Amino acid sequence: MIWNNWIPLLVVLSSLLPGLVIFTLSEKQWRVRTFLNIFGAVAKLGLVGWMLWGVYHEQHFETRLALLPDLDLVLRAGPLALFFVSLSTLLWLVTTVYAIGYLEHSPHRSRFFGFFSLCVTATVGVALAGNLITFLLFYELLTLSTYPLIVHRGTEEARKAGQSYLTYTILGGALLLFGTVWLYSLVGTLEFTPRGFLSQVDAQHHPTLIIIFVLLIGGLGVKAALIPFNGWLPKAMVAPAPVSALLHAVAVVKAGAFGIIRVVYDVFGIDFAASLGVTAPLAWLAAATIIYGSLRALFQDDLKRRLAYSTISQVSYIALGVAIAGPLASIGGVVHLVHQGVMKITLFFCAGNLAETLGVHKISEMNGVGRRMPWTMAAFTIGAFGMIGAPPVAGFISKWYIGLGALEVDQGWVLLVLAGSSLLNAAYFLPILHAAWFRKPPEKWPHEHDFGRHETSLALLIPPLITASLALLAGVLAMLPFSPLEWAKLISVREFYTP
Amino acid sequence: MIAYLPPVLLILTVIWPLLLAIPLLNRYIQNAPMLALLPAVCLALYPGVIDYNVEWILLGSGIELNGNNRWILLVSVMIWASSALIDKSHGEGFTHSSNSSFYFLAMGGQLAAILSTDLIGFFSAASLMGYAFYGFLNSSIEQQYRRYWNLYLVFLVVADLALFEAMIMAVSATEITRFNVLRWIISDTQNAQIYVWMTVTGFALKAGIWPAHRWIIAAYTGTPLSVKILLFGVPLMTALFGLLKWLPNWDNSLSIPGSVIMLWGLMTAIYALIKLLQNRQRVLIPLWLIFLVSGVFLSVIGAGFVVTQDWSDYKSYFFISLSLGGFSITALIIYLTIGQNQQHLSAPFSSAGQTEDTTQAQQRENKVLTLLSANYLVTRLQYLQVAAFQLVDVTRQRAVNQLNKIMDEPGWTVAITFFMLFILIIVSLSL
Amino acid sequence: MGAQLIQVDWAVVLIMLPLSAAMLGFLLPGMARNIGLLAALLILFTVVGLGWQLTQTGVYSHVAGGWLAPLGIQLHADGFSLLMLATSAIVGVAVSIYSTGYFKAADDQRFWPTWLLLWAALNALFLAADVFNLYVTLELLGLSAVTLASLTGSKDSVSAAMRYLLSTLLGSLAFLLGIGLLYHQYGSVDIAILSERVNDSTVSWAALGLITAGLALKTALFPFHFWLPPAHASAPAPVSALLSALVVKASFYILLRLWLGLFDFQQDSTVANMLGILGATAVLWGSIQALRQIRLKMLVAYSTVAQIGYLFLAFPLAQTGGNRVWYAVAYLMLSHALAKAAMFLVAGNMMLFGGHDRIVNLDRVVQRLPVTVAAFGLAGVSIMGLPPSGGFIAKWLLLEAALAQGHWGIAGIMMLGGILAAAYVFKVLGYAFIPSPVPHQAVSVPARMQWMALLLATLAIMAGFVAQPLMQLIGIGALFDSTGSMP
Amino acid sequence: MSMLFFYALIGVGLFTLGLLALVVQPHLLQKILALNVMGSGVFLLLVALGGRSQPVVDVVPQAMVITGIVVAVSATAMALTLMLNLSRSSPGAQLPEDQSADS
Amino acid sequence: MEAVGLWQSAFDLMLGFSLFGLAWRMLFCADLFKSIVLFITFGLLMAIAWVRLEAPDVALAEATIGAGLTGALLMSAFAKLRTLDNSLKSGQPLLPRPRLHVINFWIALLFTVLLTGGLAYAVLSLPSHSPGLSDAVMSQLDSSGVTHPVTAVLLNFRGYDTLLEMAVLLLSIQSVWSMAGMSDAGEVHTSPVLNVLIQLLSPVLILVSAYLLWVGAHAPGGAFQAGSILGAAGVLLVLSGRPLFNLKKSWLIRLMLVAGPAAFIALATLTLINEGQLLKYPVANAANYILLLETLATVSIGTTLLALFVGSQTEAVQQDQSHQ
Repeated sequence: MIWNNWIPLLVVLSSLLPGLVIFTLSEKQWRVRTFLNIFGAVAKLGLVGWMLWGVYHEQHFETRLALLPDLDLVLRAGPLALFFVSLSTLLWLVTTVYAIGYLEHSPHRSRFFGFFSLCVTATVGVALAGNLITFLLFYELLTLSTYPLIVHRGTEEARKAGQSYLTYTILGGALLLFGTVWLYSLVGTLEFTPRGFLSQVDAQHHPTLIIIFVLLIGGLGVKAALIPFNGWLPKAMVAPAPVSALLHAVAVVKAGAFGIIRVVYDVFGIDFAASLGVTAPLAWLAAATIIYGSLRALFQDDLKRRLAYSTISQVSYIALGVAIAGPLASIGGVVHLVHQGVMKITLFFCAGNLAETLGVHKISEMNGVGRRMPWTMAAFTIGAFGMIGAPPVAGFISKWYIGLGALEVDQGWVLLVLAGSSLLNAAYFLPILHAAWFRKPPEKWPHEHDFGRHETSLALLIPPLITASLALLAGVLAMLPFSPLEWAKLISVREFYTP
Repeated sequence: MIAYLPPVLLILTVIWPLLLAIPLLNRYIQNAPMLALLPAVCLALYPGVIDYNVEWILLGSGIELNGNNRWILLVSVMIWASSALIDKSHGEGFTHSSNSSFYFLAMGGQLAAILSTDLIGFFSAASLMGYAFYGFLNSSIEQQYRRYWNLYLVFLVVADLALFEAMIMAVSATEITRFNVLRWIISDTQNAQIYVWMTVTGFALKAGIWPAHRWIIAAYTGTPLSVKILLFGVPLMTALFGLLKWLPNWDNSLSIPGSVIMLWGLMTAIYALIKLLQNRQRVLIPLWLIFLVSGVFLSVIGAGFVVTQDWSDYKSYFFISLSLGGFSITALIIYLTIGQNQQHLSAPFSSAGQTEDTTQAQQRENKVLTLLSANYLVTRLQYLQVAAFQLVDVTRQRAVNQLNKIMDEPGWTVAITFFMLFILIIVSLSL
Repeated sequence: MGAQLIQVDWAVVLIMLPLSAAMLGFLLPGMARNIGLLAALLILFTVVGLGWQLTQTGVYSHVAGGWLAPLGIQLHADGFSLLMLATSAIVGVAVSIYSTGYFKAADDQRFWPTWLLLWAALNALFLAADVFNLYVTLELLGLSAVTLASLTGSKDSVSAAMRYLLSTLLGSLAFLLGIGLLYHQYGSVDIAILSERVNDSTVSWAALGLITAGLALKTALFPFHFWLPPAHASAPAPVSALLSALVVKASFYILLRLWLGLFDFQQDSTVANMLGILGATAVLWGSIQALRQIRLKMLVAYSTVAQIGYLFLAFPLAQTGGNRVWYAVAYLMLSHALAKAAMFLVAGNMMLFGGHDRIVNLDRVVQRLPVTVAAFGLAGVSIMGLPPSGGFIAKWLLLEAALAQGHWGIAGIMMLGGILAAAYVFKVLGYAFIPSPVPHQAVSVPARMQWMALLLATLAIMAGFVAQPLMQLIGIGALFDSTGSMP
Repeated sequence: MSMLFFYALIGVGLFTLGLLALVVQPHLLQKILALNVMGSGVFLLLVALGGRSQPVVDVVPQAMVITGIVVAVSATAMALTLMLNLSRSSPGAQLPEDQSADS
Repeated sequence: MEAVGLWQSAFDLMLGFSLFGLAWRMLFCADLFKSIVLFITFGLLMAIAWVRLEAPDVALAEATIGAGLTGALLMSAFAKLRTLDNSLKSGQPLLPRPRLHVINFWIALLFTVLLTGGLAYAVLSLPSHSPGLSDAVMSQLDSSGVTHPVTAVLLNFRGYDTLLEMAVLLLSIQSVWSMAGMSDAGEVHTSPVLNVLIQLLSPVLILVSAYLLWVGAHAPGGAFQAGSILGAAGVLLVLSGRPLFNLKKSWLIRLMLVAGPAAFIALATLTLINEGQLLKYPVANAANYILLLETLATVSIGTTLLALFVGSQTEAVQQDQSHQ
């Protein structure tokens, strides 16, 4: 049984060590680098699989390292942690393959892949964190490791994007730190306990607890791109495609949303938070972000910026699901964590393919691109339909559960928000599909690279197809035992609500 | 082994066309549509009732063959086959062109919808069919009608939303999505009314009932014969079929919506009759007939609510009448269009005389659109943004100069005076 | 073998070694570099020996000349002094190895003897238990620091060194006057005896005022910080690393030791609050000035002014109880010394590489000097107080104390300081990535100079993970726990 | 006995006078002289108050003062050399901030 | 007896106020040369004050180092300054008026007055009789190896301070050489009167410094005073133009400079090993050890002070600007 105590640490190290070694490799040793990357990803996948199986059978995985005299670093693999870890591990493997293909001839790849693995280490750390201070540690590490990725291109625009990214995230980190220390000085412990550990704090502290909640959610809101803090996300689109894919689908944005889930369920406990009256404003904020994100996406001509704004609105579904204090809605919110990840990464891969193969960046240039690159556009269509919430694809299920959850606690207005946002999603995705499939392609693409027999290099084509099929399967086979939906139900039963 | 044949047959009818939708397959197989329809035909002819429920597909949906949907299945298979045959003979060969995958997707969607046993299964199959049919028709429709044909896409999206709301209402009240169980359980009137409104609007939009009918006219006039045949058989019939399956038959508390639906159906029928009388070209007759049939069908359903005697025993007749209606219209279309050896069709509203005023109408409409449209809003927004930025810049610059003035370092004298003051304060504390 | 090892008077060796090495270096200028290096390594081992001895036998004290307290001079080594000795040893060895690459042969004889004298002054100061002895070591430290600061001989380095000399002499004189008054009131110069005898009398207040002002001037607290940025920015890189990391901390060390030992007679906390307010303004002033600088070394120097502000923030916190604050201060001194030394070594590398250190045109330095920029990044993490680093532990403990006692102002200032620190660190990192408009011919930087910077930066980060054992080490001699005198 | 206190007060006077001159006088040589005067002031205070012990005068402050004088002379030598270096590179031996005030 | 007491107090009053007046005149006068001369007279008056306060050793040190050598350093620096700064060339060295902002001046003055008041109040609150460490010194004197208390304190009781102080001296010459560069004194034109005077004086000076060194054990005197006189003799010789030694190459000079501190450290380590305590002389031959230390200290102090004077004379060789 002692093995179980070291697996979480091994999972974190399985991307940290290759990352550090990759930093030292020169550009010429690309074979060694690719091997290290793939080996790290596969090893992590294996370990996560083992833990998935273990947790399914009620085993306990936890690593504890001493940090401060009475506070220590805890890596614990609960069902919720594993949910996010498996998502990030799977998508990391896919994104690595994609990145290898994407950055074929660009310079400084060792630096890129080094920070890439650091970023995933931080994401996995965020997922596996067992108490708030470990979460804070990996949360800040995530900011540090993603900054060089954004500034990777080395242009002035990239630098400005990096600066704005930092102003937001450092501010967020400061709020989170302040809230955490205050909580610690108030309560004395920071361990994540299912159903929260703040319910027995006596009443006269409640106003302070509300302020702490606002601070924590403010800090996490920056990364979860809630309304006032999402200025950095569209600007960060200047980064190369695999980075924006990783940032928006898997790492940064999800860490924020995951953090909100942790704070609401494992720190405050959902019923205590509801009784404090803080979940309602969070729900309104999330709803406002959903509408705001979709509205702004309507007017963007640059494809990646439109996807960025759509991410802003999609991630707030998770926050919305969490904020409606109902078991079904929380299942919807949690399962959307994976669904949105899988769908959004497909869209970004396709955007990257279009940019890399045809030099197409604007939506206005996308006429008839379906003819030239049918498979990529097929994947894009699946992703787009998932975003709209059309049934066969995974997006439908999470919207379905959030809707049901809202009705269960008779918050009717949430249905309107869902309907409105699906309409807006359709309004900004369908024109793209229409232009891609049904318009005639221009005589000459901006700058076309010929990749021989296939529409684009295999390393660029396979990942979007994999993730698109994942999205489809997650939708169609939603009731399979190890499907995201089932696991979300398991989480809800074990961690959130007393059955 | 035989015992397993029917369920396999059932699954094949749905899966087989979807598989053929993949371009690689249908490019190499001769007369793929016929092959795709084969399992459906055998299924239609199979005597008994088969149902096959799968727990893990799409939140627990399933497919079944029963008395009612057998007729509809038969008619739709017949329509798909005839369109394929005509297409092969007339040589457009859309089955081999790039949008053939849409053709098969639409076919698979419709078959799955007909056979599906629960709300979510029907909803997803119907929307797959809708979008595929839109894609399929879009490539074969003439350019000038395309603007109206795009309306179909908008209506599809809105309809899907409405149906989504309706489904959520039903499921949140009863937690059960099976059709046969659904009828009896929604009791709370307030929910039921919303459910009915949503379902009716959803399927009305999909079926192109009166206010949302422009796209049918455009589709009918702008497409070749083989596509024209599919027009009633695929989108409209499935929509009406869906209406039948989704609508519950309760007591008379739903009389108000019922009467509204009846009126709505009658209005469409009257509209169709007027058009029929004014009509000069014979070939357009089936178009108005389509409206007539759907209008009548809708009003009968509305009446069903108002009259309120036991609804279920008439149910089978509805299905049969719907399939008969579909069959007769397609036959008429084939007869008339082939008979008229394809003389040029002029759309009722795009006759030569009216060309110049339509363009003016379009311009007026565009102007109105731009005025109201978002980018006017956006330009105002950007103007404000630029002004705001300038303001911020000026104040920031002034603040920086101010800052520089006070921030330059205190020289030696000032610092050492502070030093003396510091000692002085502490020493004075001793008093 | 172990038993013998414990008997050796490591503390005395720690003072004699650098002094004799300095003299040897002065005597044989040609050999100065090798003597210096050897001495640096030996000092490191001696500190390890002392550390081992302290962990085994607790506080170590040595009577110089055999005469007991009131008459003779005592040497005293406890956890806090061990920490400072270890910091100066680590930074000293790193800077020594760095300077072998930085200085040309001609400068060796000017750098090494003075540097070893400075090191001896540091060690003597951290081991002194006699107030007048502290004055002499402080004087030796100040003068050698000024000599090193004026090593480049350029116009602004000489004027900065002059201003530094005047301020340090003024500070020492005020300190001496304070000691004189204490001696004549309480009849002894030994800290242990004084801490028993000092009571609330006008002379004690006058002495408190003079000593605090003198040491604040030497530690460059806010209004008296004017001499630090030009001195640290125009000095050669290894020297500015030493100045910022060690010399400035030495006078704070004395202030802290006297504050805990002698000046705990104050009932109210007006003086502590005054120091706190000055510290807070220092944090803001230093950070904002750092943001305004165009030259990298000026930026790093102003960041020192800000970080010193943090040290003084602890005084009001400790006044209202809660002695864990002093652990946080000790931790902050360690992690700031390591991180700031690394930053100055990085600035030196960039100066050597590009011939200038204007932040705006650090030409794509991130891929041409990857190790150096990595060092700057890691050091920046510790300065900002982001989690994995030692700076974070210190910030966490201070914040915890501030919030527990309801000092909202101080907590707010610390957050603001952290954010501003992030602003100026990432301003530099941002420019490290992009090409500069004016390209210039690059000079290759020797590997050992880059790796030393990285070593110091990684140590600053590793300090974040060894908080528990390090706290026990600092706790030897319970200087912080009991508010009373040294045992 | 009050004579000792008189000398001590003169010492304090010299200390503060030197401090004033240090602040007011821009020329570096004047500042160095001021520092020496402040030093003498402190030493005067130390030795004068040492005399308060009966039968024989307290010797320890005198030893301290001798050490102080030697340290003062080395500091003055260094200061003078620095001043000469500074006046070589910029006319008028003054600190830059006083320079601007003066010229 | 009464009259003598009266006279003494009058003398003290006059001495005190003249000291303060002299300092005021010196610091606030417009002419640099005049302020240096006043500084030297201030030094001499201080020496008299030390005598009045029964501190002969300090008087000696003040006279030789405080007034004598510092004065010499100031004079040579002033000469150097005049050659550099053309504004001072016009004979009458106009000192730049302290055009400080008026308000700053008055604020500084106010603070000074208040500070003097505060400190004076603190000093006056000191007890009128406090033994300090005198009886501790007297009781341990006989085991310190010397009879003169000041030397005992300096060399034995607080020997560690003196060790560090020797290090300060070494540092000062190291720093002057590192700042000003090591080059010999320039050529000096001397008048015949000076030559004759120097020929007469230098042997006497060396004899006096030897005597002071010897007498230090039981009477006021000692290493610092002897060393400074030796240094003064050296300065005289240098001023008379005889090139005493070539600074750059001669390691002899470096040996003499290092002799004092090196002796201290050697003895410290020796005592550490034998006696277990730093600088703990065995009581029996403490006197010999102290004498040895004093002689070597005198040599190195003398050489250091001489080198300081020579150092400040030379042109500061501009360091190569590789780093700036």
